[in-house]
Amino acid sequence: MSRAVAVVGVGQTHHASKQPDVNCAEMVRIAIDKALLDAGLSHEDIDAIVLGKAPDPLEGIMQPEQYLAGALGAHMKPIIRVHTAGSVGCTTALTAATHVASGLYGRVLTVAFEKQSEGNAMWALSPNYAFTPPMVAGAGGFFAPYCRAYIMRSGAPSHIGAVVAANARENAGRNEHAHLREPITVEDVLASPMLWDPIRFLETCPSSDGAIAIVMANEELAKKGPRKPAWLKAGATFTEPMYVPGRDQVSPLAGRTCAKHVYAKAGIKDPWNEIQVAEFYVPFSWYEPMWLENLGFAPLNEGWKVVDRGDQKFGRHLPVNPSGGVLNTNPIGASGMLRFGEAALQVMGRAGEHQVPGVKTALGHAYGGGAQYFSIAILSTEL
Amino acid sequence: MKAPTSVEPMSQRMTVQFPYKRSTGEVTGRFLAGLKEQKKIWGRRIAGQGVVVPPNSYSEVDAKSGGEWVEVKDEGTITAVGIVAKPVADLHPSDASFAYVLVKLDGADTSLAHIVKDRLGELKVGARVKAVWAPDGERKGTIRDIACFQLVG
Amino acid sequence: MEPPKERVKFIQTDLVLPYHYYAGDYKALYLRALKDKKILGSKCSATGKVFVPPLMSSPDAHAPCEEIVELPDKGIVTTFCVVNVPVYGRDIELPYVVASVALDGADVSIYGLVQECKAEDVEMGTRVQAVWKPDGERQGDHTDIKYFKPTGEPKAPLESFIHRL
Amino acid sequence: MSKLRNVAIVGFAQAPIVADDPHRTAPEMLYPVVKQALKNANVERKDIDYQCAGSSDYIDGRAFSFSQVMEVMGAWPPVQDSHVEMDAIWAAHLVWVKMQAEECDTAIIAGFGKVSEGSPMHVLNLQLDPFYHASLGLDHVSTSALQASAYMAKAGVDDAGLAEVAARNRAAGAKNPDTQLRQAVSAAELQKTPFVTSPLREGYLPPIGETATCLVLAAEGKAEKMCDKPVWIHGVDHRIELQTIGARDLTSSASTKLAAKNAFAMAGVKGVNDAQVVELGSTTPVEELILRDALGLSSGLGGKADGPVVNPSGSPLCANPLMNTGLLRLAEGFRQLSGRAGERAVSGAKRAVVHASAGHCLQQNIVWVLGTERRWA
Repeated sequence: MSRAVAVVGVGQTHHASKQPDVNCAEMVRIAIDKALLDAGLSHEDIDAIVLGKAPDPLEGIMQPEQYLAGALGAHMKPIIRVHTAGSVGCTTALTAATHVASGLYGRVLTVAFEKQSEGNAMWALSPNYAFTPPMVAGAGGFFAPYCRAYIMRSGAPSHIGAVVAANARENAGRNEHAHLREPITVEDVLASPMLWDPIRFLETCPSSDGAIAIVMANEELAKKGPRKPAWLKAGATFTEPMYVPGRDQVSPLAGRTCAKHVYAKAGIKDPWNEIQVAEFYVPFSWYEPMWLENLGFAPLNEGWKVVDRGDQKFGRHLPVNPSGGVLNTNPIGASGMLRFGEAALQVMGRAGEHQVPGVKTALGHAYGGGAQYFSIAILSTEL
Repeated sequence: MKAPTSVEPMSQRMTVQFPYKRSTGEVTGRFLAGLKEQKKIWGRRIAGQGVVVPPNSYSEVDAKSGGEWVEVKDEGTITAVGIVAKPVADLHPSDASFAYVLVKLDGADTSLAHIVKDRLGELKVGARVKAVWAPDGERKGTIRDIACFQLVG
Repeated sequence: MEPPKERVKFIQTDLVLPYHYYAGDYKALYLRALKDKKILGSKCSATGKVFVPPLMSSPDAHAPCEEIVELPDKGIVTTFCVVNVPVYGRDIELPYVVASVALDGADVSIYGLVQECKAEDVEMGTRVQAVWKPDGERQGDHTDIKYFKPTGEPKAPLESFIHRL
Repeated sequence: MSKLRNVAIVGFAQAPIVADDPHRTAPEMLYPVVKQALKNANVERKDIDYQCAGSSDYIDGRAFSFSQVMEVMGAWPPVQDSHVEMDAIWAAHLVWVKMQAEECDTAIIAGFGKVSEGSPMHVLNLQLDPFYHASLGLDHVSTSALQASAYMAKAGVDDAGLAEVAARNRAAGAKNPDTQLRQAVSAAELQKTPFVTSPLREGYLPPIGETATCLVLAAEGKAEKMCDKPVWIHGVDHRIELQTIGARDLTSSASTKLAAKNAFAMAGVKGVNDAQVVELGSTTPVEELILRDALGLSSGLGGKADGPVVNPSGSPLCANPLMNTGLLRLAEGFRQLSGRAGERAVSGAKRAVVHASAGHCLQQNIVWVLGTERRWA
């Protein structure tokens, strides 16, 4: 990256299955107001806006940056809208960072949201396409076979998914913004209905309404801010096609390549020991051990052992998703930016009750499509 | 077998149909309640933009919140007009030719988009129109609670 | 004076959007062949890999697929999911198995239901064969293959398919 | 303006723009175009650092429509990639920003949209605010008609003026083998076509059409090896306005004015008259008149042709393949300045101003300044 980029403000809404008191624009504005307040800035200080969200049919508004331009404070400013499937939130944040790194924009506001309660996500995401057999049964049906293949090839015991889910919920209990916060036990998870074998009900992400906004700034402006910023050390997005013969859907090459790329840029040689907290995109619990491997935190087929030992729990070696993660909060288009934003908050030392002590370097991650779109960011206390 | 170069096209018609239940929020929700309950049109006085109709809870110019309610007249001046020759099914609000208009209501500083159904030939920028309200019991709390506008005089 | 305190909370909108989709020549050829109980794939001119349904170009080699090949209607369940969730517009008795099926000779898998057996009898590696709609009922579309059923042949070893899920 | 990185357009390819292509899906339309664009830029896919596409789920009638084209862009082994849910010209802008950030040196930008499969009238209604505008059934032709009526009332332009603008573009389109409507039609003939939404007649509106496009961008050092006549980006800026059409002055384009001012400053030019070619993303004659005014061009009405040549391609009035329309304007700038404009070439063209738009009534606008020489030493 040619110029330093800092996160100087983060704001998010509370996340819930429905936010009936506000319309889309107003929900997004709650996050923006908080982010600006956090950064000690106002709309006049913003040079450009980068918006991200998942497919337009979720809210039934096409290219919503046009409708939302006024609400976002974009009138007479540049705005673009990113859409890269589930990875979009993190990619949107990185796109904003690119704008700052270019030297063309001093401060950039980036926003991601989803208000899926207004439509029906299941309908919007698995419609019957012409000439194509109907998609399995939502995202769970799509990813379950890959989780099964992971279990088969790694020899992971069947309780691992439940351990991840119970731990994520315990973490969400410390996050005032999380959607699902009621504690659940491993036994609860194992007793919950098997929806898409091997994925159980309590191993599945919810549908949430919510938004997050982040303000980024260049070095000079960041240093003028009221707080210690989080510096973006590296970020990248890598994608691969779906129908590649021999493609590894369990540990996709795009994810491994992306991780390798950002570690090299950030000067990280041993992620397990050099990163103190990670926010992965885990919509189904089995993806936590899968991404531990894909991102280089554990050897191939041994991610589940980290979970079995509990080394990814809050207070242990590498807390994963101390926010509770996607398993407990999933406003689809915003979920990836929440991973980025939570990583930034950890670095800034401002994650509240779920703050991991002594964080110097944090990782934010998101993925999407048929495990094709990967987006990773490394944030640090140091410039 | 060689790959196809031009086979008989295969096509399929499909209507994509999705219902949405959209939260209105405080300002839009009360504006719509004004149409439904009071047959009144309310604007918001916003710094820098004047009286905005229809209103939002924020200024589209500078994104600031705030403002105060101001009642405007249900009569005003056409600032733009387009006559739809052949309405499109499942989209347009009329089966017969009708007009879209922008109307600057008396007391407002912005124009409201709506429709006119009659005397289309007489419509022009500068003409005066007045709201025709949907009857009591038929107003549902939408912008269509104003059934249409019609020329005054 | 002010508008009513009690706001209108929601508006209901029903979007109705007409679309007219084209299958494209490759897909049209594939679908029409199903009527004759034939499964077609396309072969990459650079690598010889076979794609089903046929693709115009190979995603990996970025090369044209200029040859159409016929594939057997038998293959391996590489991985699968047991669905216990009802899906709008799909009336199959729960639970049912949706599998990735690697047809013999194909380098990518297709989706298919696996039936005529209990869900718990399906394994990664189970050999299956297509069950077609009877003659006269096939229309040249995806429903011509009703589902796959186990052939009873020995299970394929994991290493033979784990990298073509 | 401080020194920026010199970045050039080094290649472009497009599928023929047709009302509908019943034989190919969007990715199938795009595949040969990507291959051709790479060939035109003398480059292998593996030598491209980054790719970015622009498209819309609603245009294609399926969620995650953009993910289909990963299969045809040569994205294996995995590539650095992004996608904007916008006209592909905004993807080109994002790539240019990325190059300024030194995150890549070479990139392909893809545009696609299977416009014929949906109904633009129904689809573009969904861009509007759902409470006050979309629910009235407003479509893009009707909002353009509202804008046209307001402009005509204010500027005193009549139906004949609109016909003149449209005819001028149709005459230009007749010389452009890459556009959709390639037949010159007189103003008198166009004035006889029926109103769609008055004051806009059928003859004043673009046809429905679809294509796929691919543009190759490269930074200085690589660009020269990829193209005999790279076309350099001297300046660019884009701006959006608030959406509510009744709360804007529809008769002028403040966002185009500001974007142009910033792009001109970046390019170090005084104004539009420093260019020999101007390509506008106007989808109605009135949009062209408003944009001419915003950029400081004369209306050209009454046959008065002074200043740069405007819309040598025939403009979107001859082809408006949504999600590609903007990128095609940039392509026209490239073709004009790199000796690839054939019969319609503007002789001696060394600098071009390119504009594209998105949303209803010119809500969002981007302005580029292109040149045959490097901008920064």
